Amino acid sequence: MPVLTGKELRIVGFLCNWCSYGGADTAGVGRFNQPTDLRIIRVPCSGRIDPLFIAKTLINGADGVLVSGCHPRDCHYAEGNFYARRRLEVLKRFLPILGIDPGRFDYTWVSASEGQRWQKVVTAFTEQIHTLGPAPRFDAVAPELLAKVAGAISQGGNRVAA
Amino acid sequence: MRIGVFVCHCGSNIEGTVDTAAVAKATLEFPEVVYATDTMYACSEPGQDGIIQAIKEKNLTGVVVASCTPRMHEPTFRKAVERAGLNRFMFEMANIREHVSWIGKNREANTNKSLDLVRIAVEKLRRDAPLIPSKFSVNKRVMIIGGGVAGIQAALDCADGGLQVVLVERESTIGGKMAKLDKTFPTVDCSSCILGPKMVDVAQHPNITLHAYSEVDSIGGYVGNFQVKVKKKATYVDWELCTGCGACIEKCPSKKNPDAFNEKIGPCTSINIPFPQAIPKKAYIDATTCRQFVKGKCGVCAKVCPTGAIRYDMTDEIVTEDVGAIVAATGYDLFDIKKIPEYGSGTYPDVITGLQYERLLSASGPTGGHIKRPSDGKEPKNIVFIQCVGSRDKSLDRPYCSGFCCMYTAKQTILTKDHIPDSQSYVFYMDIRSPGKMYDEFTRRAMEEYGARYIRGRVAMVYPKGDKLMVRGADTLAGTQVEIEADLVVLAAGAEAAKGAPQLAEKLRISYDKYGFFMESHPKLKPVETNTAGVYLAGSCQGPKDIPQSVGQGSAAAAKVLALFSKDMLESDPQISRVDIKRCVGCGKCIMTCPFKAIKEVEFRGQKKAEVIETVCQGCGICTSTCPQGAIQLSHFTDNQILAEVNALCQS
Amino acid sequence: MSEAIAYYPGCSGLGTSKEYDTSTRAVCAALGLSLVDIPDWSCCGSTPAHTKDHTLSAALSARNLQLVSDMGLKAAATPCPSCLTNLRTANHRIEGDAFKAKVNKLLDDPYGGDVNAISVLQALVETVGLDTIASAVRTPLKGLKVACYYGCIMNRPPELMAFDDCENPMAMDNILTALGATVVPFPLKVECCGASYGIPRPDVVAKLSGKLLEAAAGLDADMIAVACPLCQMNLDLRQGQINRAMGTSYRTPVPYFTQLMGVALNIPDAEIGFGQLNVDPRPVLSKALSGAD
Amino acid sequence: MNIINLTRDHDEDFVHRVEEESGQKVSLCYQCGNCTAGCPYTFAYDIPVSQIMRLVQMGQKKTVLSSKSIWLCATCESCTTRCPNNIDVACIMDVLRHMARREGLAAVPQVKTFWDSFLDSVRAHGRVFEMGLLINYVTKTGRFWTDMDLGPKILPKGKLALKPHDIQGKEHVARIFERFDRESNS
Amino acid sequence: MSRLEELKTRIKEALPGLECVIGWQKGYDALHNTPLFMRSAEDVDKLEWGALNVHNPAVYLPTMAGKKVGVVVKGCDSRSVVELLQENLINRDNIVIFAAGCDGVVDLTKVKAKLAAAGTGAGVVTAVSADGKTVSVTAGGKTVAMPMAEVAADKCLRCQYPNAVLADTFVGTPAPQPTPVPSANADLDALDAMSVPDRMAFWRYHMDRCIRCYACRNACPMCVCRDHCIAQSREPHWLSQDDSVTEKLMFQVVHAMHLAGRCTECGECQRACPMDIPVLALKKHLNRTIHDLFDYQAGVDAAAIPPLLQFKTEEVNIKERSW
Repeated sequence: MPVLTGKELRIVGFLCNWCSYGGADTAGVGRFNQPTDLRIIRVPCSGRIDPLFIAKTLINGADGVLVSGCHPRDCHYAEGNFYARRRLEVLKRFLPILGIDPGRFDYTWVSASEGQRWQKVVTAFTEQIHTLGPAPRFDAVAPELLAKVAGAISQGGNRVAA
Repeated sequence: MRIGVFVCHCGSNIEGTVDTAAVAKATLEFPEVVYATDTMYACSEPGQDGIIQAIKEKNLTGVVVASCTPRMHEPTFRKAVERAGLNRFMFEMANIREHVSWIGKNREANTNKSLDLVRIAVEKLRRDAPLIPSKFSVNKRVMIIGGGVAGIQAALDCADGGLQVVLVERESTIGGKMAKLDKTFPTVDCSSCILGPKMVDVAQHPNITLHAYSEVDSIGGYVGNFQVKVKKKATYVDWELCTGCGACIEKCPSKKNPDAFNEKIGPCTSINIPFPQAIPKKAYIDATTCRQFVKGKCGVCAKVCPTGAIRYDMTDEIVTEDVGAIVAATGYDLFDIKKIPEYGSGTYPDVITGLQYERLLSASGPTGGHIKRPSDGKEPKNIVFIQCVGSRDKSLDRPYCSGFCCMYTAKQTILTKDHIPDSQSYVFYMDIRSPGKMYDEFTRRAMEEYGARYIRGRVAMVYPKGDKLMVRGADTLAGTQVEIEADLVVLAAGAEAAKGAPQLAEKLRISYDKYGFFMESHPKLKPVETNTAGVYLAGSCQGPKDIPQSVGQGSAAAAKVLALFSKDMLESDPQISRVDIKRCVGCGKCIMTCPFKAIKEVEFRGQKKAEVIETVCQGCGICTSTCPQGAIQLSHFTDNQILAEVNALCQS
Repeated sequence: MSEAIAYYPGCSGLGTSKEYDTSTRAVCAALGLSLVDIPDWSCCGSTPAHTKDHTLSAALSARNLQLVSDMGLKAAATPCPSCLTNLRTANHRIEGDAFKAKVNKLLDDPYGGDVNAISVLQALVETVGLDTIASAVRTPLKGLKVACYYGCIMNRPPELMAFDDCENPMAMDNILTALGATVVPFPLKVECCGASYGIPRPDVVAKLSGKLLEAAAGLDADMIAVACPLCQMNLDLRQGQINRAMGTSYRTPVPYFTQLMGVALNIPDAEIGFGQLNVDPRPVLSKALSGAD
Repeated sequence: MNIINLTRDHDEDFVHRVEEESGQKVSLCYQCGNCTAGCPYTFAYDIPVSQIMRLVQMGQKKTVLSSKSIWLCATCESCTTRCPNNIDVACIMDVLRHMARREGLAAVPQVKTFWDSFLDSVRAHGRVFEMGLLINYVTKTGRFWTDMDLGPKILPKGKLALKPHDIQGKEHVARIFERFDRESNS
Repeated sequence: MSRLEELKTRIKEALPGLECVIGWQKGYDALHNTPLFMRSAEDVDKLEWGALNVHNPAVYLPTMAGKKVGVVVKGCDSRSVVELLQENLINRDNIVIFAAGCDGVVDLTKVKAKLAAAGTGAGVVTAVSADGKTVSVTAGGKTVAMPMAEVAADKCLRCQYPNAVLADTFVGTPAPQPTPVPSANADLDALDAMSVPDRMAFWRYHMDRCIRCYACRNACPMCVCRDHCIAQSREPHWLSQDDSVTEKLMFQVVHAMHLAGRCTECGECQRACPMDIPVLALKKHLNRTIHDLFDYQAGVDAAAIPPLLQFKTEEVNIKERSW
């Protein structure tokens, strides 16, 4: 069963177990209503999140990816989110050159006590993805667009776009 | 693999908005799922029995339970599958309560999402491998950080239970805030009479090592084997020699320093013992005021000390304590009342905190137990108490209730009447919070028997008029503005996290909330545990607490430590990283980034390779996402497992 | 010399608070603070406008801010706290795009939101500086005991006004201290005087301003220094009405702080304009100053 | 005293309108009374400001909009500054006045008349003409004794101009009012 | 003495203590130089120096770990050596670096395009001469003179390090640093100018052409995983063998992200690509990001820690997004 067609978009979350997954739990315990699109993958630490997981998820057709870890200085493993911050920021800036809207990926910090903040983050991010709409896919680029770009490329030689 | 899926109703908690039967039925389409059912309460005894029975009858080799958060019941179900003969790691959970049924009411969307979450759990489970924990020894010593009543209780209970205890206290004496109180509610017991004997017990207990005037510098290691560096701050007095005779205090020429123990409403000497019942009863020098340090000459204390204990050249010293568990009991600090300038604290000496008022009431305080107002030493007749100063106030980022102020204010009005029979107390309050045995009766007594006038409303401003303080507030029940000409204004300053609490939390690798209070593992079921194994909490460091609650938590934390130490060997969590030696190129990037120094370089057939130290690895997985060739994989969270989850979501 | 600041005197500066305007101009000129008149400025709308509608109120203010922008200046200073509040509130609300659009719909020339509004008091403290003021003093106000009264909206609400302490402001106290005067710790510094209710509800003003006169007298203050035309009018011009209503007999001078600065800086009497006040401060002033010698 | 039937008489739309126009959330108020405690005008109010807040929470539109208090608030910002829940109470009082005007209510008519006279003066001259304002107010209210005693004190000082200082761009200002009237009527 | 002759002399002197020295020699025709592994004095005599030494010899160093070897480097090659040292992949004690100033190398694709334009595209090149300003190529009996500026590799047009950043033996006079020309960044500029959807189409177009030969990876001196590249492993199983655009693009992303903070922009990936896919642009983009975020450049300081293997508790250039 896919996402609810026309209502939901495919949003994947990577959450560290100690803070953000707990924050999402806290939001649940507090019955803070949230959009239903997000599917959460639990990992021990934001430092475990290889940016390539996110790239893979987006290239394979997800409409959005949200990563959340412990606030800087509060990492359960002391340093994981510091590494994550650098790597995720690099990825965030890399995505647009691939043709992926950078708004489809975001990372943030939510602690286990911040149920309301989690609700806010999920709601805002889901809204952001809905504003962007379903993600265009590499394997389904419109023929006209492909022809236009291919034309430009052949003008300038393969290595240069136009 | 033969996978069984159990979808929990959790009564109506899940079933109310998720069609659990439909989820169970649909999972039968997933690869390797051979059995699926919905169940009323998976965690209940019949629920667990059902899982065990299914494992046996259907020859299941792996189990998925879709229910609440794994942070709640993962250990429960792991034990259950283990009872059925499976390795406990051949189990996955899908969180369809906190992450689904409780956050939305759309049954179709929730059912659909639940199925997706089971799908990824199945995909992960298909790539799970049995993991066997290894055992390691436990150092059965415990460190208690903080010597207030919670820490004292934890220390005594652990020591009585036969453990070696290291108690670390930031001040020169233990006792904490309770030692400063005059009486306690609702029994009006003398605070130092009930705390004093416990403090003496600490000093005399053969199992307790006390580091007073000391702070935790750094913490390394892990449950069972922590190494804590403790900074023993220089007291400039050799405590081996000091007998606490007080000759130095008598002769010290620097007498006008604000006395921290008396909340700065009385003076003290630069060399000082905070109060007569101090434990340890040893003098220390405040180098910021001592003339020997400030002016470079004096030396009076050194001259008069009968044992020659004064050491002006003393420096801070670091000692390392190896312990197996740590209890944080660092208490609270008071809200800084200067942050509310309209109450005039800091400007008008007769606007004081409740704790300062305790010192005025206390026989060991600066006024010898006579209530004299700070400005002119006069006995006040009209005393106004203002509640919720730095509590329940969003504008000051202190939205929480400090819990105990209502009660101590009621106590203070009673004591005021006892001290000054012709006095009149006024209490501005918003709500009276008195849920405790004999608590509400106590506040009623303050009004009914002692005539305290309670006014429901806040105070807008306090300003001087002659030698009085005009207190302008509201009586919201009467719907009017009220003014009181007060002689003394006592502010019930709220509790906030102790100074340095976030820094200590970072050293302990535990979480804290936005106010700096430490996070417990579960708000209901694990109130004294943290998410870091071997680290426990007691008292107000977790949130404001009164004395009985703090004492109860001290004992509770001690019980947790005793239970932990009841085994000689602990099992390490086998969810750790492992190196595929064939793939490792020995670049050492994992070694460079591991926060725990849990990876070392080894030689293998003449080539450099990485190797994980099993008991040190904490399972964060930074190494796995750092290694470009994926040679080091975090068990139970391998690349393949996360990729399978990603693929399942992208393909579905 | 510091960068020029546009000067917005406010309507009362042409009438009931003429002496505030003239003394402000003279003092700023003496201290090298260049105030440039805004050509053809109009009324900010004051209290009546915001009690009627927030968009209208912001538009009346924004017209003037845009005039400042047209002058190529980035900041405007006004002596009047009521004008200041309106100008700053307009700026604050205009940060919201929807509100800005509504305001600009009312204006001939749309306002971009790029002009800061501050009080003359703030400019004196922050742009000129207390040290400069102190070194410019020719006649120290030694022996003069002053209660500094800021009025209710000079510093409130703090998020909007973003200057000095909202409960215990000190800017004027610090200036008067720099002039050599003694300031008394006046606890009702920010209590309201009755504002514009002098005409429709004089009873209200009598009670509130009466309390202020009483507090100042209780502290043995020789005079009350003010920074607001409305406060000045209530405390000074209506002092007789207050005395009648409250059964008191105060004769407390209520000069603008700029007038006292004028005395200290030896500004000509005509520009100080003590003669324009109801209770002439000069007798008390000369008594205090001579007593100190 | 009236009994309020909360099932019937709670005007939720009123609550929403107040929240929308003021940008404030009235449910934040927990009735501590700090606004009333600090309000210099409490003595003159018929309903203390904290109870105005309570009545807004309760959706009591008529009681609130016919109160005198909303016309006696001077926007001194004491309530806003000290509210422990960061509610801009003064702004809510402003909004309540706006709503009362729209409902044709003004429980203290002379205050409204004074403010209207002020705005008329601004509309006519671009700036306030103080003398004209006073005359206008006196004419409208018939309160001929208003500040008669001050005349001898102030007139000799030459502070009250007898003729307005019209500004050159007074028609700009007038157009602001005209457009405002058009917008609010459309 | 020319740079080449001096290099030969110095290498011959050092050779007895070394397993071999890596450099360049003439290839199958006059245009194509190929790697040379010098083990004897005769081998050394084959050494070439000049505009046709397009390969980066540093690529061979990690495979020779444990042996004491020499390597001849251009400025850009030396950065790869430094980066390998930074990452502990080779041992400084085992490497002897020979270097000389580099006046730039040609881009064979550009040369071939010029030949094609002159009507002599096919066939074997019989002679090449270069004087720093002009390259003259003889093929099919016809000599085509090409201005060096028009056939130089893009990386040479923006070269910051014409002289080795680290060398044991540096011969001759250092080469001057060329003034960067705007066209040196034409690839990235063009991508920057495109809309995001156009970029997707751009990569879709190129990935359709990718034959997944991994030449880009194999030529990369920083791709030290070699046989254990996750593109071809099942444990972990990052990529399937499916010949789809997404899998092929994912490989390029893996390559680029694994090089983030490590890539020295030697350009070998793109040079090696038989399909002329502009894969270097991805790495250049990441390098720009790394520079913006961490003020860092790979392969210039052997003691520096690559930025993604370290952190600061307060990151000056990373702004937290507010939610």
